[in-house]
Parts: sequence; C-alpha cells; structure tokens
Amino acid sequence: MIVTIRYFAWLRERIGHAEERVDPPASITTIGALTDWLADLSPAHANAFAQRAVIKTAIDQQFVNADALIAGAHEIAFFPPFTGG
Amino acid sequence: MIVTIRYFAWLRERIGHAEERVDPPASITTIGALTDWLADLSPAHANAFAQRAVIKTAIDQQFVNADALIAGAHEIAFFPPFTGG
Amino acid sequence: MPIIRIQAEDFDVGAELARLEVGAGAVASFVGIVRAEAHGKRLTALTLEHYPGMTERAASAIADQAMMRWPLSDCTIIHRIGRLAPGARIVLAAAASAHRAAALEATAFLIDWLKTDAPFWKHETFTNGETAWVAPRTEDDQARSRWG
Amino acid sequence: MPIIRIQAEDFDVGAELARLEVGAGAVASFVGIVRAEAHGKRLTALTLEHYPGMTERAASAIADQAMMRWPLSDCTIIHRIGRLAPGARIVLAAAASAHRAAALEATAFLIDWLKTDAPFWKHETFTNGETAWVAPRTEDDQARSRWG
Repeated sequence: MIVTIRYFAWLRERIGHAEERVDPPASITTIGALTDWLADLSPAHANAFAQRAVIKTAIDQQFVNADALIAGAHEIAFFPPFTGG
Repeated sequence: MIVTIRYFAWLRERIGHAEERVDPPASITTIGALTDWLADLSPAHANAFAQRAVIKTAIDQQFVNADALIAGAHEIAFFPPFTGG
Repeated sequence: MPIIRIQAEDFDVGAELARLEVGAGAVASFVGIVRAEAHGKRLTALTLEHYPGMTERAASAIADQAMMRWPLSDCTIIHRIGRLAPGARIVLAAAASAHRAAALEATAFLIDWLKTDAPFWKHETFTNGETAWVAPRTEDDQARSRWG
Repeated sequence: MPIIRIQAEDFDVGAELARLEVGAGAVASFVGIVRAEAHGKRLTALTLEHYPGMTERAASAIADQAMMRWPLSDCTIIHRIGRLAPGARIVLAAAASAHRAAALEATAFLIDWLKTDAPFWKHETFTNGETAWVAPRTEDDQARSRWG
C-alpha cells in the first residue's frame, strides 16, 4: 500500500523533508506499527521519532490514535502538538 | 447657603430644567433633608423625587449617601442609576 | 497611559486598537452598538446623556482599576454621547497586555464597570413615537459584582 | 456565516470588526501580536507553519462550536502564516452577538481553542542566531479545558 507521509515543524526539520511516498509491508496495519516502521527508515527518522510520546498523527487530515488502522489512507501526517493562536 | 443643584435623565425631564440655584435654610444640613426640601419646591419636584429610593446623589461629583453633610458643597447632583456602556 | 474619551463623534476602532498593539502581545476589545430594537419595538434613536467632568473621572477610575488588577501595557475607553442611530457604535473598551487572559479579562471588566459605575443615561426613541429611559438591569449589577 | 482565513498577508482589524457590527449589539475581539522577546532573548522573526486544508477545517470547526455554544450573529477567525516580524499581527478572533457576555466569552473560547486545536506550529528566530520551536504550554491546555 503506497501512502503519502507528511511531516510538520521539528519532525519535518529532523527528517529533512516535508513529504515522502512510502510502501510499508502488508503486515503494517496500524499507526503505531507504521511509526515503528518509519523510525527504522534512517537515522534522521529515528531521531525525529525519538520523542514518540508527544507526536500526534492524522489520517487524511483527521486526528487518530496509535491504534488507528491505516488501510485506505491517502495521506498520513505526523506533527508535534499545535502552538498557534 | 447658595448651592447649584443638577438633575439628570428622567429627574431633569420631570423637573423641567437641568440646573437651579437654591438657598435652603440653615436647618437643612444633610442630603436627606435637602431632598425633602427640594421635593416640596413644586409639584414637578414632588413628582421627580417620588421614587426617592432609586435616586443617587453626588456632591461636587463624588457619590454620597443620604446622611452626607452638604456644608461647603458647590454642586449637588441628583440622578437615576447609570445605564451606560 | 489609558486613553479616556467621552465624545459625540464616532471613533476609528482599527486606529485605536493599532495604538494598543505597540509593545503588546495581546489586544482585546469590546464595541457596543445601538440595536435596532428594544422591547420588541423598533428604535429611531438612542440618546446618551452624561455628567460632564464626573463621567470622565469615573471612566478614568475604571481604567486605573483595570491597570492595577491586570498586568496591562495600556487600555482605552471611548464612550459616545448624544443622539445615536441604530447600528452606530456607542462604546469601545480595549486592553493590551503581554498575555491574552489579562487582555480579555480586563476588557470584560472595563465594559462591566462602565455599565454600572460611570454617569451615563440612555434614552430610547421608538419609531411609534414612544420614548423611554433605559432601566438598569439586575444582570449588569451581577456582572459588575463578579469582579469583587 | 463565519469568516475563516489562513493567510500570509496582514488584515484590517477595523474592517473586519465593522463587518461583524452589522445587526449586532456587541462585538468582541482578540488580536495576537508577535512579541519582541521570548525567554529573555530578542526575536528577529516568528514563523508560522500550518497544515493546508486541515488548518482551515479545524478553524471552521472551532468557529462552528462557538456559534453553537453562544447566541452569536457571526464570528471571524483570521490567522497568519509564514515569517512575521516582532509587532506584526498574528491572529484575529472576533465574535458578534446581541449581548456582551456572549461576544466576550465566545472570543475567549475562539482564541483558547485556536491555540490547542488548530494545526499551527510556531518557530522562533532570535537576534543571537538561535532558533527554537515554540513548546506547547500547560496553561494553554488548561485554558482550553475550562470550556468543557
């Protein structure tokens, strides 16, 4: 399953790009598993995902938890907590 | 003691003018006594002061109660509760 | 220094808020507007009477209270007097601070106290020819007293 | 209909509030401004990153919540993105109602929720060359949660 991954703020900075297309194996079915898989892609990814507890996720621009299923997702985003306003 | 009396809002309307110079007798020493004395000046005054419980008073632009002494006052104002903002 | 103005003329909300923005992190404001209706009747005009001198002093005292109670960089009170048509601005209360909570709370405080503690009286003229002095509202006293 | 705009350009506070004044009795607003300092260091710039699409949707949802919770005639959210200098406006949140309490409370709600529930991230550049991502503040979460 090919899916677009987007990174924001310091996740984007640490990984070095804002977006990538990935093709995780079929065994990766949840956000939690995808996060582990992404963290193994490179040392930059490992560094970006080191603070996993604070990282938030959205599937197709909807907030989801680590146990959310990724089947059918077009775009999955990882980002730190919001600091707008 | 000659003093300027000022009326605002519906007190001014009922009395028919915004200001008058009065010379109450020396026996009138408090706002309460002055109010009684003013209420007797004319039927218009009596009508204006009929709702005495809601009328507020200021001596020289400072809020005062009915027992405040009027000695030395330049200007005494009577008005209904404020409705600004 | 708080700006306190009691005036017949309209005011420029954008310009007033821009003045407060300088050096602040947060500017909150409240604008009161003459409504088109009251008690189910259409208004022709709202006329504001005040007590020259005492009104300015009372508004200044309210602004000083706000400056003391919250860490404000500045605040503004502008209150119109005279005859105002429906849709006209009546009052601007605004506060600036480094922090948003201070700016927002101080603004609410300014307008709550202006309602009850500054010598203004509102008089309504209706399209049917009736007129009425606006009566004080219990809710306004309650809103005032929540600030202690 | 609430106006929701996420944009690089500055906005005209007076014009935005004038739009809300139509048919209202009370318009409250909040303007956030880039401060000159953070953590005792002088700022060169604050850069706002967002998530195009999701940010607009989140801001719309916050405005809808405000419209549901208070009897508002309308509200406005404008949030800037990109690189902003100290003193620049960042955000406008404003609400209009017949009643002042509704306008003031809804404005506080809008800005509280914008801080925590809309995908924006702030990045600071200091005059000494340092940079930092702004960390979320516990106070902001507390401010959000007071609205239930």
